[in-house]
Amino acid sequence: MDPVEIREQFPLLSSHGVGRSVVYLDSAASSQKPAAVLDAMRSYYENDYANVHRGVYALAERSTEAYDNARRQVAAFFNVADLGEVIFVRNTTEAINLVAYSWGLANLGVGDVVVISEMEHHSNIVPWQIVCARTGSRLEFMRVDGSGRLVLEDLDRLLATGRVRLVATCHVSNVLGTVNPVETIVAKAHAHGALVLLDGAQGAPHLPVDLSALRADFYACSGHKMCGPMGSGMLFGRRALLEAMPPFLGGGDMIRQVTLRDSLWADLPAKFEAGTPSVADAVGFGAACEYLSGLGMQAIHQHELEITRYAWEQLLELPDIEIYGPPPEERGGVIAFNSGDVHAHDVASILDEDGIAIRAGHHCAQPLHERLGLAASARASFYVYNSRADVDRLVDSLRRVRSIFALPGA
Amino acid sequence: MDPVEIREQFPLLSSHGVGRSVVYLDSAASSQKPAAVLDAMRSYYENDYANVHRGVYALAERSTEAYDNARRQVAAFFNVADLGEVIFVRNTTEAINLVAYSWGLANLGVGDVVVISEMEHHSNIVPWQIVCARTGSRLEFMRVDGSGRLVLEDLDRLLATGRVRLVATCHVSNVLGTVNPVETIVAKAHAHGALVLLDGAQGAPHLPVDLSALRADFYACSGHKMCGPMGSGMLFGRRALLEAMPPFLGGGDMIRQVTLRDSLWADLPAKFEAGTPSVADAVGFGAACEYLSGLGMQAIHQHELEITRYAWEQLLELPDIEIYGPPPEERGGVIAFNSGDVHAHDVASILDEDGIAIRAGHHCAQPLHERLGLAASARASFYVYNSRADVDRLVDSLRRVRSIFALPGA
Amino acid sequence: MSDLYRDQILDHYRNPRNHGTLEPHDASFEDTNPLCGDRVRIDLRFDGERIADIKFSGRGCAISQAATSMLTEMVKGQTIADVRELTKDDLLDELGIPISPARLKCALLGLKVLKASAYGYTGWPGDGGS
Amino acid sequence: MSDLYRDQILDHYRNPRNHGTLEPHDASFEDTNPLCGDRVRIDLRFDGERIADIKFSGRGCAISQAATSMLTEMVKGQTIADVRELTKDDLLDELGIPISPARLKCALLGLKVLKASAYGYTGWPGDGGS
Ligand SMILES: Cc1ncc(COP(=O)(O)O)c(C=O)c1O
Ligand SMILES: Cc1ncc(COP(=O)(O)O)c(C=O)c1O
Repeated sequence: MDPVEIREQFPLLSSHGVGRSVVYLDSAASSQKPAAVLDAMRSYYENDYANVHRGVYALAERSTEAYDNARRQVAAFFNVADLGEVIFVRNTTEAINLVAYSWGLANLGVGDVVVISEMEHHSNIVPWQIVCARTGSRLEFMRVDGSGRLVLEDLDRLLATGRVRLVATCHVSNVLGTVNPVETIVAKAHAHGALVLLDGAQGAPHLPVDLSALRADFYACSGHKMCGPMGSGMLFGRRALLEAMPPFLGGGDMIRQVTLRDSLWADLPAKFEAGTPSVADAVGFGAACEYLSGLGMQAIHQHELEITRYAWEQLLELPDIEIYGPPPEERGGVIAFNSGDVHAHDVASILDEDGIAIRAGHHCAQPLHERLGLAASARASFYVYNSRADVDRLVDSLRRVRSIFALPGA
Repeated sequence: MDPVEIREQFPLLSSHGVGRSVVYLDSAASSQKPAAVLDAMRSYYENDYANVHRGVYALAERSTEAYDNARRQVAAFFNVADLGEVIFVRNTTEAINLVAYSWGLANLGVGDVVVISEMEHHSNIVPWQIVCARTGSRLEFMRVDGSGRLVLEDLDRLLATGRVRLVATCHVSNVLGTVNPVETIVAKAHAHGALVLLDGAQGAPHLPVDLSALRADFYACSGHKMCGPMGSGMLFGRRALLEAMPPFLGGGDMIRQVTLRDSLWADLPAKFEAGTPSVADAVGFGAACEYLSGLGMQAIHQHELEITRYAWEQLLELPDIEIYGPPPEERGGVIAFNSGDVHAHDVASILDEDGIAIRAGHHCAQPLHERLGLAASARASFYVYNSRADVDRLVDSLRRVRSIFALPGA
Repeated sequence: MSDLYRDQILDHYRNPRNHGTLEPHDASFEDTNPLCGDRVRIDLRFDGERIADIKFSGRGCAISQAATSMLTEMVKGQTIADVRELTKDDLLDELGIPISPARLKCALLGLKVLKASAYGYTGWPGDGGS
Repeated sequence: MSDLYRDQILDHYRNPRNHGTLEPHDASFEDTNPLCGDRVRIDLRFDGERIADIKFSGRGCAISQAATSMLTEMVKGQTIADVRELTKDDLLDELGIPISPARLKCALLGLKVLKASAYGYTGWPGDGGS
């Protein structure tokens, strides 16, 4: 995999693009888009556009076929055989809320427990706070240990109470980079009759994810973090669960029959896709899955391991750098850090002056920052278009931060 | 307004497009897109792309500015001064569900009544069925009279009970074309302390809508029906109501502060926009509003009145045509009809052979079709790019339907 | 004049074969295509394993009604085993017109109802450990 | 070296003026910028309408802390009426660096806290029918 070549496939970052001199290290927030994805969407709008479902004219049939095809592409990417198990949503957040409102409100009650962890993104915390408050169920936590790993003994202890109905945790942490032992978590939870939801926002873009093998009950992800358009995302759910769940949003396309007093729900996946879907975004998401498969998810993972190891080594050459989370071989392409006592926002602003885009703040993971005793951290994240040269520019610019703030050793 | 010229601004329909010979009469389901909208989205992805909020680097600032600008454009289109009152959603369906779940679950109880009408789209029926079932409140209906108008006496009678908390009805019917007397409905409801939600899916694309003047409490619409991209829509809500409502989806961007046990909500509009928004679709929606304003909503309305009157007259030249709903001067650019006893699907299939795209079925308004005693209807709908020549082709093809089915007089 | 609405289709639509109901009958089933409101009911009378009589009723588009009419002619006098082996392609071949995906549900509604009706008499494949 | 981190800013950040707390004080207010965790508290002591003493404390980025430090110098000895008239542009002019929209909240946190603190003492504009 040659990131320099790949970079040319991304209009914004290419040598003709406005970002040709930008070092984009914020792919964990959202990735840039290859031309293949933008072209697929444009072509859909220009050649196949109509609303889907029920239209008997040629354009509507082409549009429906484009939508079905996108679902086949996404399903193939995750090795899901049953297309009814692939629900298109706007993003990871909507996917998790769908499960919380539909499954949660119907299945949780007083005495029941939902387990999440201290390293969750707000999107995998707040929906459970809302639903637990509504249902009288309790929210419990797996802690994060000093090296940024989940304390699985907490899970064992909670599961042993026999009260846990759902374990909801991230596949990969968006701050620590930790790749969680999701197979182990699924096995433990299932052994105690609990379901497992995985927040795959940072897993799907970076690791090969085989949902047939993984056996998680729900898996949520965002297309916009995996080369796809904003407004696209997936909720995978096991058919038996999705069929038993009441619908979430009500409206067109999700019903079989409506009378003034009552409605019958449509089959999967339509049951959970009320209203006109964003077919164009689904088409782009499908194209992104094809694009990533073309590069090879194993190759992408390998590339990120290498660049993360390189970045880790280079960063640790700087005095006073503190990196949070496990060593490079146990993490995705995310490194959160602080440079001496310089505030992360100041770091990011100085880097921005050098054309380097990183994120600073709590990265929607306030409880984790609380746990780490931090107000904020700086975060560099890597993707297919990032090279060692990008890391070198990051490190150079961090030296400038040190010299501006006259840190010892600068 | 010259629809032939306008047609050239829509790549799919233009003389270079795949649809150059298509007569597209299904804009009530979804409109085609002008190049200006597609270009704005592409340019955003290629020049300004990053996640929004909190990023301190230049791309993130440009992206945030693009998002804010889109909101200003949409707010200006509807004459809304307070940007916090404009919530971006995927479509009308999501907008109505947001109100049903957030306002409805918190404010409806046993004995309370929600009033909708017999002419509603499923998206303005099913959410209220779900929420009424959950809260023990009751769903009541305004009937539709023989000429396709709302029976306002039903509203008076229901309001007089003092039990009505919300009146939710469409601005324009997607089947009958009826433009409802929304000012009167708002005045009546407010006089009895009830709120009003207007389903503007068929209003916003076709009529000038001034939300400051209209004084509805909520207004929902879909960008994809008004030249904007799929995946875009708006919920307008009055600030005092939105502030008092609990959030709907939980996650990133909609919070001010999260601890493991509790969260504080963000200010409007972020409070109701959990997760990464589809900025690109918002940008396209904003561009669509600019595009429509450029043509002039009053001119669009006038054009549709004229073409609808022409179509009405031409259709009635055919024997056995039955048209549902009020006369042309009281309707939007929608005509639902049946041709003798030929099934609407057969009509649509034959028209499709002639390159004419209309919709056939119940148009997500089963209760209305039940009320009219119909299994299905055919529906032609008009927009800025439709000309009299399109109507002529429609009528010619309907003659062919008659001759194929050997209807008397053919 | 029309690729879809050939004379044979229109003939079956206007003059449906085996139209009506059977009282008494050995099996009967009705289903609707919720998206277009088409409805088909099929009544069957058996002579052992063989379909002695078949009638259909319902309302809907020309495609669904004509296809069902043709289907009744195809299976009258056949055995349940024959019905079991009947595929949608057999019916589509008989129809002989280009059915688009959106109209497929119309064309196949009668076949779906026939199978349900026949299985209702003999038990569904896979039922009872067979 | 940096457009944003000029010497004056860094000097105020490293050597904040009027840093600390006032006990007792006549007014005090604290606020945080939830997105970055910056926190500023301002204590005021009045001599009639005039700010006799001011101290700030907190933690956060260089921009928020330096801006607050400069602000305390600007208003010490001024009247409440002066504080009321102080605009964000006054403070941004004093800072003299190009503040991007994303960093504006950092730069203005101290001003927001100062106004809240002063109004807490005199009542908010519009309060009490004035
Ligand atoms: C009156 C009316 N309400 C609601 C909708 C639903 O719109 P959407 O599918 O964009 O959510 C439609 C369009 O289908 C409509 O015509
Ligand atoms: C681990 C994790 N979960 C959830 C999300 C939320 O994703 P989205 O904003 O696309 O809904 C993110 C990304 O911000 C994330 O990193």
